[in-house]
Amino acid sequence: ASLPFEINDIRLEGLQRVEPGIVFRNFPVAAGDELRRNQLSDAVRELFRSGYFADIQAERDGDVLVLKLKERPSVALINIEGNDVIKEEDLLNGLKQSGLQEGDVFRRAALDQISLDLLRVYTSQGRYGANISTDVEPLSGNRVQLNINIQEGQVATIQHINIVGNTVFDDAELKDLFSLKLPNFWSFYTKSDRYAREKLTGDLERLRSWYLDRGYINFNIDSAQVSITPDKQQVYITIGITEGEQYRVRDVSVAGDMVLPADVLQQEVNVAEGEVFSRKTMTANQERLVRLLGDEGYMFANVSPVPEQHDDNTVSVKYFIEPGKRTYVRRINIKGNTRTGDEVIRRELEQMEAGIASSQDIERSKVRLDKTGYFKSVNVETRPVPGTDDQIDLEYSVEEQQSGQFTASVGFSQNDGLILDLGVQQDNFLGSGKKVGFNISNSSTRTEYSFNYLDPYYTVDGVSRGFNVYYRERDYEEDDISSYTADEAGGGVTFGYPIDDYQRLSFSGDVEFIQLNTYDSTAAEVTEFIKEEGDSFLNWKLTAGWSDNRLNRGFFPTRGYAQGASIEMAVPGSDLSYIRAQYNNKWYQPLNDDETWVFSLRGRAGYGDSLGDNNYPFFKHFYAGGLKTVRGFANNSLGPLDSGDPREPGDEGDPFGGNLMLTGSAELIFPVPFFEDKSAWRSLVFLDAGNVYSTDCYSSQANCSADVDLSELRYSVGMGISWLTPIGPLSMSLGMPLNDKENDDTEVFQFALGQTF
Amino acid sequence: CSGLGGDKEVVAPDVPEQQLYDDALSALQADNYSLAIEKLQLLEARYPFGRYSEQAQLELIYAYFRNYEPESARAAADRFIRLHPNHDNVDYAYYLKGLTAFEEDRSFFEKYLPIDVSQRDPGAALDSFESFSTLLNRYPQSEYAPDAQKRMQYLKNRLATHEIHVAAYYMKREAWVAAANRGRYVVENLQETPAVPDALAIMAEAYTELGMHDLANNAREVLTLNYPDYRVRPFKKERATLTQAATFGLLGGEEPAEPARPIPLADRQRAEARERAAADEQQEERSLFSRMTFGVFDDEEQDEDSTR
Amino acid sequence: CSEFPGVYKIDIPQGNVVTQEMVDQLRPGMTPAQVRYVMGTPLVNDSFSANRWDYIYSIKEGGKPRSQERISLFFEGGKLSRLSGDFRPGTTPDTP
Amino acid sequence: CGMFSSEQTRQPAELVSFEQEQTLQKLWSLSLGGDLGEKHHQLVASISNDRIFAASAEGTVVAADLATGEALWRRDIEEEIIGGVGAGNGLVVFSTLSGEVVALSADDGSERWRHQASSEVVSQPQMNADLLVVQQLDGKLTALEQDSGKLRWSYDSQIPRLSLRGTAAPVVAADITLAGFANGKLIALENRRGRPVWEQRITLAEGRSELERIIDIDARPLVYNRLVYVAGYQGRLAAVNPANGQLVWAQDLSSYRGLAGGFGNVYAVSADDSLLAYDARTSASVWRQDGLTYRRLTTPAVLGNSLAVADGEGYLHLLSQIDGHFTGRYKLASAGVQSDLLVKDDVLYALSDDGRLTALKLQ
Repeated sequence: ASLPFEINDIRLEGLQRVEPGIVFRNFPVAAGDELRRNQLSDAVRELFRSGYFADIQAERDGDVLVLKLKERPSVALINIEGNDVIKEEDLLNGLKQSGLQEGDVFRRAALDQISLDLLRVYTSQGRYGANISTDVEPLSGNRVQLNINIQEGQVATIQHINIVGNTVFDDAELKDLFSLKLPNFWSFYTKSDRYAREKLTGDLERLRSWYLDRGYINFNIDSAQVSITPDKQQVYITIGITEGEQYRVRDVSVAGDMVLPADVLQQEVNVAEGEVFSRKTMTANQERLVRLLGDEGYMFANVSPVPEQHDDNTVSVKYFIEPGKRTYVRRINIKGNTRTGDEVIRRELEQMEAGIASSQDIERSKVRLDKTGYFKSVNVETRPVPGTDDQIDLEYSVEEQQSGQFTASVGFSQNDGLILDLGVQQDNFLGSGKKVGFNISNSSTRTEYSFNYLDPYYTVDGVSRGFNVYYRERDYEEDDISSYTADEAGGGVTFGYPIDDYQRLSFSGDVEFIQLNTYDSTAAEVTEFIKEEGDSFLNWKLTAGWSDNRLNRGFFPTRGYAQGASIEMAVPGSDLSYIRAQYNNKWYQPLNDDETWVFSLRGRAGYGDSLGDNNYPFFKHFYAGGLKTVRGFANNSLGPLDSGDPREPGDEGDPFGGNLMLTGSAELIFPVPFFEDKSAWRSLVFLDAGNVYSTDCYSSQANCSADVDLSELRYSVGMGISWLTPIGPLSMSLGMPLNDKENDDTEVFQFALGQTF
Repeated sequence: CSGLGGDKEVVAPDVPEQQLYDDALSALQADNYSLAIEKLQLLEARYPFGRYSEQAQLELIYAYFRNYEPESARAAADRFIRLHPNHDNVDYAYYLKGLTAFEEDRSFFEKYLPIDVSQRDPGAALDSFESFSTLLNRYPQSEYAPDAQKRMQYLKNRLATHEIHVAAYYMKREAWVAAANRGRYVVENLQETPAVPDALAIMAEAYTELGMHDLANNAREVLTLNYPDYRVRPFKKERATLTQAATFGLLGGEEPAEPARPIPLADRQRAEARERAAADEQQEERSLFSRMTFGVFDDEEQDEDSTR
Repeated sequence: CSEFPGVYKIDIPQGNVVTQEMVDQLRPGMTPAQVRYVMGTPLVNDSFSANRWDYIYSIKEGGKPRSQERISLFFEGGKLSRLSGDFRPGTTPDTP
Repeated sequence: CGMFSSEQTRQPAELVSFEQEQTLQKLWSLSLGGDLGEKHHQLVASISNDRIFAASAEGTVVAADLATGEALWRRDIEEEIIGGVGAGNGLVVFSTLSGEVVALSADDGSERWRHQASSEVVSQPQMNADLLVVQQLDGKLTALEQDSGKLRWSYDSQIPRLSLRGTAAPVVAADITLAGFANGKLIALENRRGRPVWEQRITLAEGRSELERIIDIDARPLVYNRLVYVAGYQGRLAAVNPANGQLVWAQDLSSYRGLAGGFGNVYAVSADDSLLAYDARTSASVWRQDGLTYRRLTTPAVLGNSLAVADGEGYLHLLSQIDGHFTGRYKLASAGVQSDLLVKDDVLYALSDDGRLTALKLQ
């Protein structure tokens, strides 16, 4: 087209499915424009970039600009055959990501790219024999159908791993380090006999670390040759190494800009004279130094250990320290808390805004958030503040979970009228960080109105204050204990505060009013107690508690221990004066690096005794048996029995509890199979032991001996599982009693809502 | 498996484009959003460049939004913006993106449980704010600009209140510099929000605690100058009621309006009149539960001990 | 209510650590970038007084009263002009 | 369906019946006291002044009289043997799993010396008058003094990490050594200090995936009519002038077996086990025999005026060198034969996988 010429119309030719409006919108020249040289080529290039057309020609017909357009075909159908290892929708997803899905413009480059990616996926799975053929079948209406034919081929297995040049350690010992193994019984599951390059690189790295951690500082892998048989079914791995000499450490020193006193840094890296050099210790020392500097605000500190070899097979290690600038936290953002309030999280953080950044405080804040039990997961990220070299922002992202439990049931019966049983116990009530619980039930068997409230942060330092009040009519027969009922009312105030990062003290004052009532079937012991002490009591109680919690998480801890003790005393002036002390301890020891296998020990002990001339009140007895104490035995069923219903001499009696309790259990926690989201599950096998004793028996009690006979301890073994359901934790256990006696009340399957192992 | 000749995927009989589009519109009218989504997706697959393809993509965003599928709505909007950057209705895509984040922020809880959203994760609010501000500075005269403007003000207030909550905590914690900086963030970035006077008061008190009286006087001057009737109450420990005053003023204020439907397709000559679907602006009434129980169940107890 | 005995209080460090030898390196006429290199980025910079940088270090250790050290730097015409606060201006001669 | 179809193409060809023109007669047979192992190692027998030597994977080495097949001495070195044996100049040399090259005296089998190599040696050690050269899996060529086993030189050719199992064996002439490597190159090194004299690229790697780029030369070059012939996997069969490394001719052929020369032809086995004959001078294709595809054929050997090759099911096949038609077949053993066939004075020596050495003669 000779230029410049004035266009008074534009004609489009070759349009099949693309709508003219789209063409004009992407063609910056309109009728009536004065057209100049480069303007036309730019316009055509702009239209081409819209991607709808394979070819565009501009011609002039008088004063009309003619655009000859050849539309690009669009993909109508994608047909994939021969894939069984990789599922269809994964393939379609892969296609979609690289712009090839039904309705898109067809691009040959994308198709070639896909078959190359697919081949790479297959070779990474060890299927070296795979090959992929693609063809494009034109359809009506300028559309195409893509046929992708896949031959996945056999998986090549490793037939031969050989290490040449090892003298100090034999082949078997070294090959043990490898993730790649010759075909063995477990290969169908572990697939460790399939070659993958990343696995080999990892194995070589482990081999190098094995030698470097044992003093062979000059160890070198000369060659790692992978060879495959012509039929591509078998893989051979040959590794040539030179071990070199074993080196010992001559001396260790710290150098560079030491912002901390030299001796503080030095004792972090001290090593016994003449000890074999080990890269693992060197890296561990380096990390400790970096953490030490991080705690002092040098978040971007850099420590580089330099081993210097001497010809007498010794090496001196020098740690060069570059502290970088002291770093400050500008802002702390909290993400993911759709229910929990910002302050409820921020108050747990030991790292302050506008303060020196300390990696210790940042990490410990994460642990404290974990310990609240409000969150399924907590992680923290540090982001440098743009434009500064010494400021960072912190971002704590939490994933909330339902902690506590919620049970509700409403019923109606002629004689009782509306029966309501509503129980709410929330640790993080409406995200306010306050522990609120109330219980309203007015059925014939159970009447209870109770409310408890605790604000863990009454003061900003974590002094907690709470109160509870209750009225309860309890029929002990319901809990399989001796038959009597007690109407109890009372309330109290409790305070608690931290005395260091892990330990807390707590004090509470309560008043309780108890009214016992008996039936003809009430056992002799109860009537005897009432004869001596009367049937209603008003007690003033003081309780002092101590807890020391060093677990790494509130829910499903995997490391650390937690212990606690409490002493409850009815002060003089109460109708009954007694003392009731308890101690419990939990200890977790991870067995592997990612802490999915954990061994844990738990123990509880309780002792009660009377302080005055009155007998120790039987309704303050300890009970054992059930999900919380000794699994496999019915709830509260262990220990001495009462003499049963006086009207039937043969009756064997109901559990009566005792004033001394000893229970404990050893558990092995293992990763729950089959589930993707393992964080919501905990499965374990356990060995429980425990029993309850009475140090002063009632004369009428048959099987109660005053001495504490440890052989009476009951044992059970079994499996338990806990699940964090959306409405709160649920626990189940299958327990097999080992040494149950004839009148023990065993219960193999037990479950409870609102409580985890 | 496919070796046995394979059954060709049965291609649906080609429903004409026009009918597909009309079915989709009628489904939208009848608020049957999932059916509308199905129709619109089919339309886009079968007629990727047909007359209605761009309009269908717009309607699809709206349908996802009303069908409470924020992720798909945002993805559809992004796809539209990527495919048709200079389309004259692209402002609607930004508007919808802003709306989905906006709705996500006022999560389920705020409507039914007395939880003060401004103390929760501001992430969604920030996204919404960003989408609306892109809309405003790229398409100032868009139909949706006024509504976006109003919502941005609401979001700004919410973000400012969030800053004040954090500042109040740091005052309680006696981390004076942290509190002052939070206050300064509001003064510098979130002007014209009811939280500015509180921010200035916090800055003044914090600097006084630090003994930096000249900085404290600066802040106090600006406070009395611009907000003469603001009663200065100490933020330190004994302070109890600040947070409620700050939140209630905001919450009771202007409620966000119903989101508008996409306007129908402008034809080639833009001058043709576009009738706009009357956005039904009925006021979204406050949830019964939150209004009735507001006093009792609100988690900020009135009594002296709690300083939320 | 009154304080419980022995309540564990975490330390509250606030602001930039300032030492005398940092202040000694300051010279009148320095550009803001040079000051920032020596003293670090000031955590307190007030929105109403742009040409004044305050470096304050306050530390409240658990249970002990809060202590702080402060120095304010003033700029005129984009150059450091004077400083005031708890540190003596640099006395040591210009080190090359 | 997917799996089935790929298997189908690899089925070994059925044996076709034909009219036998030649028959083989077994002279003697001898067991080595151990099989050759399932691993894909290339154990071969070797003849040196009227004695034949062979070794089993389990470590037994046997020397036998060439004429009678009677064992002269046996040694069990209690180590797995993965390469060799190469015999000559009074030595019998092989290599062990731990990468050691071991030389025994040809007379009584007593150990002469050992040399620790840096990687596995899986092909046959080669010798000239004074030098012993072994080719290692990591791409190194190592020359040792025959009398002491001391290292004279070592040449490292950079080979890719992924290669075909097994290596070629070098040709050690008086003053130069020719070796084909896994990088598809044929290199000539002078024997005194192991420095390269010339280098000829036989195959160029193309293809995108690591597998398509395998171009190993995995067999001993053939010296025939004053030219050197060498074949590469997924590559070419080439004729090279040994004096200057000039490429005389090259034909596309994928082969990892050795070559044989006779009647002016060069005989090769392709990767899918079809037999091809090329004119040694002009590379014109003389004949092609596809009757034995996928039967895992060994390197062919010229026997009188026919061509002998053994397969993975223990059959010995005789073909006419003129047109490649089958002239004879002999069931040697129930186990397969992977080791190269040896011919001396019109007697064929075959080492079958079950560790049995058999001598046969054309009738």
